[in-house]
Amino acid sequence: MKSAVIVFPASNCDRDAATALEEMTGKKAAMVWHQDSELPDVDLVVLPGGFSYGDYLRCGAMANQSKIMGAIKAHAAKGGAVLGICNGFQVLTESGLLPGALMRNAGLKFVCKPVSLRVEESQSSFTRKYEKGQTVTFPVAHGEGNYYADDETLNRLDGEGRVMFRYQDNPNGSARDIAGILNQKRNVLGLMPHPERVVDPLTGGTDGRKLFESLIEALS
Amino acid sequence: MTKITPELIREHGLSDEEYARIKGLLGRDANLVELGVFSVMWSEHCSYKSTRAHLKKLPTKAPWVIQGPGENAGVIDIGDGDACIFKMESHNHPSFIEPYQGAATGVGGIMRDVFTMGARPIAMMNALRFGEPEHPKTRHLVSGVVSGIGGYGNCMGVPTVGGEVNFHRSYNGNILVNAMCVGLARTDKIFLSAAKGAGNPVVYVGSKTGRDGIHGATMASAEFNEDSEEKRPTVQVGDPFTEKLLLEACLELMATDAIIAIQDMGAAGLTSSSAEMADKGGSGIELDLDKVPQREENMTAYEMLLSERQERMLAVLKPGREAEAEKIFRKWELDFAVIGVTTNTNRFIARHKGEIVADIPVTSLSDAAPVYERPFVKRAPAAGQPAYDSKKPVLDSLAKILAAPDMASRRWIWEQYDHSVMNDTVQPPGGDAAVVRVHGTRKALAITTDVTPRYCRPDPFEGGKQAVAEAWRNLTAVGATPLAVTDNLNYGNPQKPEIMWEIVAGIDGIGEACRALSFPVIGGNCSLYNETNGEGILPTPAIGGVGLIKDVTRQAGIGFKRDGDVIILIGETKGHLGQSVYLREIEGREEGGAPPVDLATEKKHGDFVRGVIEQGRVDTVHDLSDGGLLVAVAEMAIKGNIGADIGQASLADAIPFFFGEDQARYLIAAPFAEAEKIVAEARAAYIPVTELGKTGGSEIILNDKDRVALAKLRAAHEDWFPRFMGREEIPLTN
Amino acid sequence: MKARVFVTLKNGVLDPQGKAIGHALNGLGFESVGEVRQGKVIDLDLSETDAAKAKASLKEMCEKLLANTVIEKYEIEIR
Amino acid sequence: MKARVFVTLKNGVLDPQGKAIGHALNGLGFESVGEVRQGKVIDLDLSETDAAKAKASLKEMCEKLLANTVIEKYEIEIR
Ligand SMILES: Nc1ncnc2c1ncn2[C@@H]1O[C@H](COP(=O)(O)OP(=O)(O)O)[C@@H](O)[C@H]1O
Ligand SMILES: [Mg+2]
Repeated sequence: MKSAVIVFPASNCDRDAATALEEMTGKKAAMVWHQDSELPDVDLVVLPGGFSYGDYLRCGAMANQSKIMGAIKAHAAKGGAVLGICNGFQVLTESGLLPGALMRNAGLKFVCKPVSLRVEESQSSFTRKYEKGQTVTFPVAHGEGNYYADDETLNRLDGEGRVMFRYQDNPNGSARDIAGILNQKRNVLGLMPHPERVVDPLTGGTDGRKLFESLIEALS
Repeated sequence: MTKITPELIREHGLSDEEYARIKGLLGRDANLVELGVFSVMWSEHCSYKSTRAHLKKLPTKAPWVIQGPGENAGVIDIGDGDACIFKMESHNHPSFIEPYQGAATGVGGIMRDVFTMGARPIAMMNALRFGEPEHPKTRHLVSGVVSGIGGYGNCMGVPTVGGEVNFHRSYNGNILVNAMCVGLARTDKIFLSAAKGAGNPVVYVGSKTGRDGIHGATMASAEFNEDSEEKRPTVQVGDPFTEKLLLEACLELMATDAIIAIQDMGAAGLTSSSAEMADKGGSGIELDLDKVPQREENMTAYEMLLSERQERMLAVLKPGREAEAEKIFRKWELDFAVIGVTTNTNRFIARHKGEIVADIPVTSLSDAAPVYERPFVKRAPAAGQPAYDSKKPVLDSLAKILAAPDMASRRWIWEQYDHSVMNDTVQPPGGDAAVVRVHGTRKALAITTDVTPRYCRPDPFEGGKQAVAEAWRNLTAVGATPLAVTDNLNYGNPQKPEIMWEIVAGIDGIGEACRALSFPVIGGNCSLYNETNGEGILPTPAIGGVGLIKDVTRQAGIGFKRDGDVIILIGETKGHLGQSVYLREIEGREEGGAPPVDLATEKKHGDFVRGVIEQGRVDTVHDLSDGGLLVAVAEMAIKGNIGADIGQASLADAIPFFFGEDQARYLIAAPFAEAEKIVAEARAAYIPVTELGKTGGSEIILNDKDRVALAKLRAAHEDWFPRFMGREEIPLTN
Repeated sequence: MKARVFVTLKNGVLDPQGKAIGHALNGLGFESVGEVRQGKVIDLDLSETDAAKAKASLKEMCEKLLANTVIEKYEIEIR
Repeated sequence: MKARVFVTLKNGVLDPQGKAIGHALNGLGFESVGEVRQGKVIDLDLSETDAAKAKASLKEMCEKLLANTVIEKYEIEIR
């Protein structure tokens, strides 16, 4: 599996994503600058966590205006896999690649802690190595992860099996405990928790490895 | 031209004698710009005029020290060509006025000190002191400071991995916000601030200069008060986004060999960065202020030289490398301007609109700054064991202590900090020291900040020693070899002899401990005049310590890990209750002397404990400090979610045994066979060692009869902070 | 020309920050305070001199960047 | 009664958000945009019916909670 990590100004989990990808795939991820207009030939594009543009105005709003977004949309339209983690998820909702919006945490505070998640669907290139209904622990680290969508959208997400991860103990007020969702074509995943921070037993556990293993199996 | 009047001199915080000295150095009267330059360079903050003579006594050398005090941060060698660069700094006063921005810019400032030397910051710590919880301002300050630290550090993508927090009425009007940054570089890629050589371009990068943050004292003079409806704030607004770009751009430039010297613009902004670089390089510097990127119109020379706008750096490049550097900064959408040149005249010269507005010999801003040997008087230290009611039930007191403001879990705070970004955090907040892996290696750094201010008031010397010993012990307890210290000396008004004594004795105590423990001081910061209405803060010399773990798989944490481990106490228990948490929380008195620290014993016990961790024989260790033995047992049990069954092993009375704060002690939990060996080895080395009991169950059981559920202790420990902060304190953000 | 743009949460979208402010104000003894909502105000200097053109362009700015119309609504004021 | 409170940074205080927004708008081709400043707008429902009293009380709310007058200024609008 070949992958690319997008670097926006003040992305800060770009290195973490690249390290995890290299560890899992044995191949270096291409680091792609937001001003570039083309993506290298890759199977997976990762929009990493961080504070693109300082999270000023609205998280992900300015990153969504970056030049590279055109190429990412084209990649997604062709069925290429896109993974948005944390700030990356926010960029994906801002861009319309995923429905809904991420609002300020209901508790109004930034929250960084391991959270327990239910894997709701194993039918996807992102989760096929997990068991449906399995519980995993990923850390969250965000101030604006409170997922919002209108009821119709939420019903559709539920009905189409597009809610991939749900919080067991909702840390941010997200509608229906949603932690991560797929697009309709099932090739774009956005989630607030950080799978790339759980690939090493020394630094938080290994529950995220299966997400990358799923992608490797599906995309190689 | 403004006449230099005695009022103006005073408004600039200079004494008449100091101004006379300035006139002597210049050979004439100063102009207003020059007066401003002298006032910031000769301020306590920049010149250390009250402490410099005493700081000289600190040990600063060791074979592993690459750079001691005198640069933006200290540097140590951690093997394999890796260097660790770190420093701690205060942002006390701004944080009291505007807690969010004050704390945020404190974080930003200390990060710049570290990355200006070529390091990528990898961990942040913060040592905080607030007034008593009941004080009407406390919650507001806690809330603002914590969200400010998180707001800046989280955006930078540097994990905030620990710190400390105390509440005490002496901080009601003077909170302390000390932030520490630790970074990594290669030993052959360390950047210093000496602007050696003449004819080299001086470049300004980062944020544009605005009028914000110009020294408060000068605000009174009408000339700088054009828009009278709004008094110029002296508080800065932090811009972590720009700082993150600045970090990446600087590291990118540092990967080339274009830089001769580089320095962040911190306190006293452009003035101090340029003057210090010229001073250290033995050169001169000429600045053309018209070239300085400006955010506001019609800025005066005075304002540009003294603005403390954050997120800016000054670098001296090799001639001809400007375009290459500019390209990098433009890529990161940052301002870049060549604003001057180094010279061989040893003069600091600033031009504005074609005129020379300041012309000062560089050394008169540094070496010639006044140094004061301020008088001090000693207070007699308190001594003797304070009285206490020996009938109070021990476990009730334990629950109360675990829920005391100074002892309760700090989870409410550190869950607001991203402590796992960068994916190298091996021990997040909540242990003795944070452990952060050196990226891509098997090594790890252990980091801690410590001081026990309540010990420092009755006995500043022992208190200073204790702060160092506790930092050393915390690093040891995770299995690290303590390597070096950065300090942050927070005190009251040095012009009061009794406060000056606190400072002198504190530095002496720190020096003695650092020498005995081979734990050199490689940097630090002084914050004096922390007083309100004539009442000083508790002396608070915070110690930031860094240690090295050679093999990150061999380290220890505080949580119990298995049922049936034997709990071993290393060190002697005499039951010192003076200034103890027990006395304050249960008896309601702050009384007695600080616990004495025997440095040889500290070293012996610590080396022994570290040895068994390094050998991979032990993974559960906690040092004993605030609250004493029983509190440590409870913390280990709560963290591991495994109970303990222990007995009172010595002393006639339970209270001093369980709550005394004797130093040089550790708890170890190990499986039976290993524990037996450790006990035997300790005895053979004449180290006091006691088998206290065993881990297991879901209760803490004392002497086979008194028991308390872990769940109850956990609730007491975890609930205090969130309950105290409640929901009312809302960080108002956009 | 100066313009002011208000970006506020749509009715029906929960505003925890506004609620917290209301709660805090009540706690401080301001009992007259009922519902509170918080939004953003963005002040812009425009070199455009034609008010109609400015308004059209501001509308575009709002749609493209300043507001997320999934959750927010906006008002434009030319001053 | 409804009231609107604006809390904005004082002149001269750096507004990183405003700066970034202006930069982004220019980048999107809105070249007419010069300086941009961002602030907060707080809408309050008040049970108070006397406008003068409301105004006085709002002023107190601003001083006590809604604004930090070290770096921010506020405007009150009764509507
Ligand atoms: N208490 C102290 N102990 C040891 N060194 C100190 C102490 N205070 C300041 N220093 C050293 O003096 C130098 C100047 O300090 P400071 O002005 O705080 O640095 P900066 O200008 O980078 O903020 C630094 O190298 C610092 O390490
Ligand atoms: Mg510095």
